[in-house]
Amino acid sequence: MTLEILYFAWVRERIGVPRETIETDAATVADLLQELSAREDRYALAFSDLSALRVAIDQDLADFDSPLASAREVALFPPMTGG
Amino acid sequence: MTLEILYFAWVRERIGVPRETIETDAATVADLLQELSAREDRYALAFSDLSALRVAIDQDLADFDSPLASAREVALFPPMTGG
Amino acid sequence: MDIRVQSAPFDYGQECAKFAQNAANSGAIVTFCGIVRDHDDGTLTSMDIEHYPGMTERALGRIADDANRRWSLNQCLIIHRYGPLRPGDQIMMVATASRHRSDAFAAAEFLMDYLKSRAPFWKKEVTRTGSEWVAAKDVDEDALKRW
Amino acid sequence: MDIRVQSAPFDYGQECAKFAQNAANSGAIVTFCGIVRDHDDGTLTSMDIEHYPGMTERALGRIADDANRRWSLNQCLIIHRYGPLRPGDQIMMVATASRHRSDAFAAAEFLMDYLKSRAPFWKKEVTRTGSEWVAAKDVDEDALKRW
Repeated sequence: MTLEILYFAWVRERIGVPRETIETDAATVADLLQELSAREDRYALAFSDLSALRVAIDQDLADFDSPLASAREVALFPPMTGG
Repeated sequence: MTLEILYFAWVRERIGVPRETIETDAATVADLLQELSAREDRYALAFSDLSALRVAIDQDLADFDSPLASAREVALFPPMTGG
Repeated sequence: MDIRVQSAPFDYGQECAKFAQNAANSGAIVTFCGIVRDHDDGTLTSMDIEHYPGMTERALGRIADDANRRWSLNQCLIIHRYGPLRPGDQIMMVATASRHRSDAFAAAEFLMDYLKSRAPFWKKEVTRTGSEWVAAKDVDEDALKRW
Repeated sequence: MDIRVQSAPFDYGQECAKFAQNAANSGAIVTFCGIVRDHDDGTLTSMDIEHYPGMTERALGRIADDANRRWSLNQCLIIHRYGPLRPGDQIMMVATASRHRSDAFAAAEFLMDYLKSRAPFWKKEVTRTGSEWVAAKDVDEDALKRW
């Protein structure tokens, strides 16, 4: 499956790009993070502490065990600090 | 003692004047209201339901059993409805 | 602390702008504006507000002092009109400025709750068929209990 | 419901005036304005706000929908800026209009609480010596529990 992955704030800075397109068979967000972390250190570093990460699937907040089944866009970012 | 008495809202309308100066020896607000009520029906009518009245002594909210000792100005009015 | 009791209209937008400008390092600003609401059947011709000159300023000053003691406020503003108002007219406003939004919100609600039931204002509604003093609401008296 | 996500400044006073004018039969209006607060030692040169275009509008729309379901609102406005801001700049505002002040206050606080922690904005503080992403505060996450 082809996924568009977006990164924001310090996650973007650690990964080094704001977005990328990847091919994956990951079933869940957690699987995806593991797969990426195994690929390169910069991912492992950015995703090392899940409690400091939030995820959105197709622009809705989701959980790490959410299925990626029909997802097109996954975004990873730190807890939000608007307002 | 000489007291300036002020009336507001429907209390003023029932008494018929916005303020008056009276001579009284009333010890408390309650005594004063009783004294006035004994004088004329319009007072008795305006003061018949104490739960619908509020009182201020020298521009501070007070109770019906507050002493009038050093009071110069007593105001009687319904519960406030500002805002 | 800026407290004004006046019959003249005030400009809510301009007051908000000025307040925010003077509180530029506060972080959080909350304002409230009360507007004369017409009856559902559109029969309100006037809302007359009576007050107790002298005591009004004193009562509002105390309420604002209380708010300043309870919360960390950089600024606070109260404007309340009296006299005859018409549907759509702005009756009053409060504004609070603080480092934190929770303080600014709490103080503004506190000011409103106390101003409603502890400042000497009385409203009379005038319609074509008569006039009536607005009765105090239990819900307004109850609102004081939370503070 | 008026939701705007923009890099351009907005005019808080003018927005308040317009909002109040359009809500003239609402009775109660509450506004909140957030301002970039300098550090106590005056070292903040810039506050950069990043957001997630697309999701931001969607998240704010949902938060406003939730507020409309919970309270009886006649109107609600959210403006949030992104990009580099300077100390004293207005970051964002919300406004709510309702018949009753309790609804207007509750809805405005609800909007703020959710907007803080559930809308995809991230703040970075830039000083002369470096820059740092603002950490989310427990107190902001905790604030959601009251709703």
